[in-house]
Amino acid sequence: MTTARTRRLASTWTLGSISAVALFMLYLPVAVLVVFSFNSARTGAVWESFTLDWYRSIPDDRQLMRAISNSLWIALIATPVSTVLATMLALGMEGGRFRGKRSTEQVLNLPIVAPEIITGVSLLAAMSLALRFLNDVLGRGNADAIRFGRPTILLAHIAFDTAFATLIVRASLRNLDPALAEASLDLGATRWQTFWRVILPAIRPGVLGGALMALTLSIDNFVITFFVTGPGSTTLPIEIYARLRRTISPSINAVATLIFAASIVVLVAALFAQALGSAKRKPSAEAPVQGG
Amino acid sequence: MQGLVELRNVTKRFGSHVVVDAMDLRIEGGEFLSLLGPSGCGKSTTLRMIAGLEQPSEGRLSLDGADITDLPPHKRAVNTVFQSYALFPHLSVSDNIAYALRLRRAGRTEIAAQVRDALEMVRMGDHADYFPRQISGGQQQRVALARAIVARPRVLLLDEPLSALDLKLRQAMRLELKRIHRQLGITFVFVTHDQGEALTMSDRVAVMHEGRVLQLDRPEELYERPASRFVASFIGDANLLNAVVARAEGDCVTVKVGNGELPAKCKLSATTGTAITLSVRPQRVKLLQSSGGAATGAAAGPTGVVVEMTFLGDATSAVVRLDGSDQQVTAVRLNVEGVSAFGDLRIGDSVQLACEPTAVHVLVR
Amino acid sequence: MSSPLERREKRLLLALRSPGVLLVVALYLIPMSLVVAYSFLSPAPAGGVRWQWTLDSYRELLRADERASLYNGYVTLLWRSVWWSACATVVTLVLSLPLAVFIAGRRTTFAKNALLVAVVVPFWTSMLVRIYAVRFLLANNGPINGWLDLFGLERRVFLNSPGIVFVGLVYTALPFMVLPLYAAVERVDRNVLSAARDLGANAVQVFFTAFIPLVRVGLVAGCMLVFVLSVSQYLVPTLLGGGKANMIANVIENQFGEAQNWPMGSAIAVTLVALSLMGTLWSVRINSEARS
Amino acid sequence: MSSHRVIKAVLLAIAPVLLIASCANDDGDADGAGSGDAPVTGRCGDESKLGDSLNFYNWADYIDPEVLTDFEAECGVAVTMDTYTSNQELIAKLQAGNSGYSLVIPTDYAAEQIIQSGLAQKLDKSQIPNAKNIDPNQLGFYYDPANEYSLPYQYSTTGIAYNQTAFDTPPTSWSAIFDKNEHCNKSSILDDQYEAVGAALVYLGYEFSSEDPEGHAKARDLLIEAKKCISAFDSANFIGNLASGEVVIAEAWGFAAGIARLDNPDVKFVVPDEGGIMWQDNFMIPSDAPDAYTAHVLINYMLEADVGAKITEFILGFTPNLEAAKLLSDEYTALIEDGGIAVDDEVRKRLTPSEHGSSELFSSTWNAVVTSG
Repeated sequence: MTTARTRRLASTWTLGSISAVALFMLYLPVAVLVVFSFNSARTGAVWESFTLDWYRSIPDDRQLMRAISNSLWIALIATPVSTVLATMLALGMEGGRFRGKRSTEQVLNLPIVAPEIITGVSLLAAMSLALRFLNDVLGRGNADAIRFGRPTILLAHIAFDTAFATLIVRASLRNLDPALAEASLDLGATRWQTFWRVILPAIRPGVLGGALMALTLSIDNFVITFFVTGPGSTTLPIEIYARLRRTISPSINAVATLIFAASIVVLVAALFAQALGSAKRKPSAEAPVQGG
Repeated sequence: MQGLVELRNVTKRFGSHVVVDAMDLRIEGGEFLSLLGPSGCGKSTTLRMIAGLEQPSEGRLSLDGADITDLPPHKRAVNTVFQSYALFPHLSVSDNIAYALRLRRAGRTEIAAQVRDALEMVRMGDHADYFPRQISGGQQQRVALARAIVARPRVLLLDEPLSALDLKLRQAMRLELKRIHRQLGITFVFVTHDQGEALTMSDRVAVMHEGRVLQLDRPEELYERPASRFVASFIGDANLLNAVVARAEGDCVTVKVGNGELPAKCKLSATTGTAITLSVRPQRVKLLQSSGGAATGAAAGPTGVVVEMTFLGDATSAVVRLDGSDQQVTAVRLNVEGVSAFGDLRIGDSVQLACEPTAVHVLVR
Repeated sequence: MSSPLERREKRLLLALRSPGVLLVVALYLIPMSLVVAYSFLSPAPAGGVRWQWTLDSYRELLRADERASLYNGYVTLLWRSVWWSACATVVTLVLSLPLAVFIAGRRTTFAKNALLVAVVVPFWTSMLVRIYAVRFLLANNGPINGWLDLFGLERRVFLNSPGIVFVGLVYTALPFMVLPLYAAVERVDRNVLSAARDLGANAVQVFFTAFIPLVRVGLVAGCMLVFVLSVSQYLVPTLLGGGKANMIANVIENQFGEAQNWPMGSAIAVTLVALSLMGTLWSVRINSEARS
Repeated sequence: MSSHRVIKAVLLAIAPVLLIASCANDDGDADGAGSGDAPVTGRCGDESKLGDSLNFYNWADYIDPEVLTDFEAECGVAVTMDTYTSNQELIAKLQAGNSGYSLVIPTDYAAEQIIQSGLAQKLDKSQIPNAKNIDPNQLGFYYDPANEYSLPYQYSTTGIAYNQTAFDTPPTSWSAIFDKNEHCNKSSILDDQYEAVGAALVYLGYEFSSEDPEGHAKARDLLIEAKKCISAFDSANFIGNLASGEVVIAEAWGFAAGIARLDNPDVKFVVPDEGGIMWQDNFMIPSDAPDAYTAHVLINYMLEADVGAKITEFILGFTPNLEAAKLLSDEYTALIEDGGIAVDDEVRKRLTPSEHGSSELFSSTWNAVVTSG
């Protein structure tokens, strides 16, 4: 008994230390980045003195601010749209058997297995053909042509966001007892009512997860976006990449820190919302009996 | 006169697999009808077709004379208690029950009153604000029941609602269901694979097998007069023995089993020499301590050897292998004050079988 | 044949699926078909294609290896990308498994959630920023070398080598492995493992005969995700490899960019996608076998 | 033709999606391009023909951001600038069509490709009176002999930038990078097929734009060897790396060495004895520019003496604008001269223009280098 206990303790320690090492590795670079975003030195690894200059310079940086606003604009539209599409798609896919299900699955797998660079390149090729054709058909000249820009980025983002979010929503749908929906229909709810009153509340963590996934994919995407940008539609990752490639600019450390902080805030908020939701479901002792 | 629910020539196929086969079924208003059969016999599918959760491939369904075949589930005055209970996890007990009423936009006070009544009926009045995952399986089952009856459906469908409960609870719930059925006076259609449940609760039982109703009758009739070998084997325990008609005298026959004969009462006009199947309930098999094959009475019962004795608590069962045959017969006798009613019968003893003519039921093979 | 209700149901599901499926068809299937078509065309002088069918690109893809003496042909590079990715997948797995087991083994939900969030946060932060952080950390004049100096150790060159690219692959892939693994480990019934122990299996035997088969679905899913992500990595070799540890995605980019040879780039891309698809189909088959 | 039908089918399938997207397009307000008869007066041209906004595609960090804000304040045109990091990136965008850019800055060989592919439109010189300020020496290059399509924006050289503290005797030969590199993992070569292969060719005694297969084979082998020692092929981070000391010797552009010098005065530049490259970036207007008129006005604005000086002092290249050159500060001159960046007559002899014929040969050589190792 004691040997079993020590053995378990030992294995917990081993697991724990390996986990600690893995987490440490995961965080060290980011942590260092955060620290150095407050360093006044322009170059190198030497700590000079604490400064907020790099953060202060961000609002005055027009290029950067535009990139941030582009990224937010795209993510804030792409996220809800793709979450709705993904939820619909998940319901449509998990709702039952249908002809061509296998091939549909294959098509839906494409965005997940296709290397980003190939997606980007193929979108560039296809969209430029399509735009040319569209401008011909609509008789649009140089001045008012439809061209690459935020709409094309948005389309591309919605496509891959939807594909990934669908994965998560589908997983939560699969874990759902199909009898729940049937019970609702049986009790007199229409399909629409059933969706809003039963299915959506039940798969809410999945939908929320899908939305979070879409949001971060959108904010984060570099490779695909790079190929479908147009004038004035540079997003934050592309701007960061361009700056990484040119001169030293410690303000990138600051921007990166801000992105990191924002991710944490969004994530914690989401978790908090979920925890709040489940706390609400616990009965309070003094709550009166319904209708009593 | 019309049944409340009628199924006419209803067939359900999944792909090429026929689950329900040209079924005709008539459910009377106010009755407690059980669909009984082994898993995969189509009983649940039948229930789901009545609920509208499954559409028949062929045939029509009607409720109260109106055709409901193409009516979606939410437009049918039929509610279901699901096997998994299917309580909405995000709603409290009272909100679960109020669900159907809210959909009908009933008034607040009315909903509150009806929910309270329903909770009282299932004796869950003090659990209104709990959530499904906070209450036990038995309690969930009651809530599911309350939810299904609160809107007073014409028909209540119960899909093996007791199968997830333990034995004690199951037996208690049988009585509860029976009581609620009496109180409400609505039609219950109850699906189960447990013949005990079906027999104890139902007004009528439909025994199903491979998508067909083999026999639809009152429990006593089913038990005493099974129409087929399958029904006999499925309802209660029965010894099914191959036999041949030895003599026929009016509505009485004597059949030859193993190395002996047994009297039987039957309405069949069986002629001498017909191969038949006998059904004898274990409780009605008598074992006589045979002393060297000395027989009494006109028909000397078959002899055999006891091969197994099992203590069952309130009773003891003995399995006898018939001499000159590989057939086995089980006999059950109640114990008296913990003492085996078989006396000092031991494994290996030779015995002779005897039965009352009314205990032996003849099935045509 | 089917009833009106069933037909309505089918139509509803189709309507739910259609927008998402059409989106993926329009933005993935068709563009990729275009890339497949491009791979059989001739290059135009300043990028783009001439509509002249040829197998030249594929011939070149195979031929480059024969000619290669000092440098690698495409097939060699493709193979290297696959090999590195496979190794990165294994290393990521070895690091992730203890972490997943450790998290799943925490008793309180709070501890579990806190650790999960810790793993997920980097997953939700910009990959670009994280790679940038790694680069910052490991630069010749970076913090790590600064610390080495501090302890009187010799400075080392970390960046711009195949080794660091490999580390980068593992680093970016880690969260993608931990999440599906955790989901699988969480579902494992501890009693089964105890039972295996009772039956006389030692720890190693329990691990390979009971534990691994139980988490196989999550394991295969994680491995597939990491492999597909790694084999087409563009950012990691670009930002950490300095052109000295290029992977196949860099060559594809080079063909579309510098070399302005779209058909060649397409041919390599098609080959890469074919490889990824084969990997996915294989893993899907393994998993469906595991389920049945 | 069947291929045609395929495209049509593809387009028809995508069209509705893009149509929806176009509704969200927010830049449809640019005025039509007009090259009217009235010559430009003042720094903002004819205000009635001037658009509200202009899309400008430029190299990253290749203009003083103040110039654009000043232009907006003075002329009311909001300039949206996007950046690229290679000429090929620019060409790909223009090739795709409807890029939306009205002004681009390609390097000479890229300008040639753009002109030959019909992707540029002729400039209306009557709208660019400041063209008179341009040094005649910087006009009439091979890619546009009559300067019909282009006017020079900025020029500079390609040579070697180094950190003088790392060298006892300053490097004067390409060998310091290619085959006698003493600073392994602290050196870089430009990540560009023409710059890298061209420099190797020059070192080996060939022309910068040589198409000699033997020369290319040698250049390829040389680069593959050099790759083992250098820290990276890099045309982006090397400026910061030179400044921080991460790299002590690098193939570099003259102006880039200047920028690095701002942070680190130890960085110097040299055009090697074997020769270096003189290149020039040019104003060009794409043939499908949405607002050619405003682009002309911006070109003219940037050719103003004060604006030109501002640009050059930011980039630290050389201005082709003779009037602007007069306004350059002493700090600029000192930085350029002390840094070895300035081009005098002696250095000029060693410089050749960046001219390219067959890109196929260069890219196959470069591809071999990229895939090696």
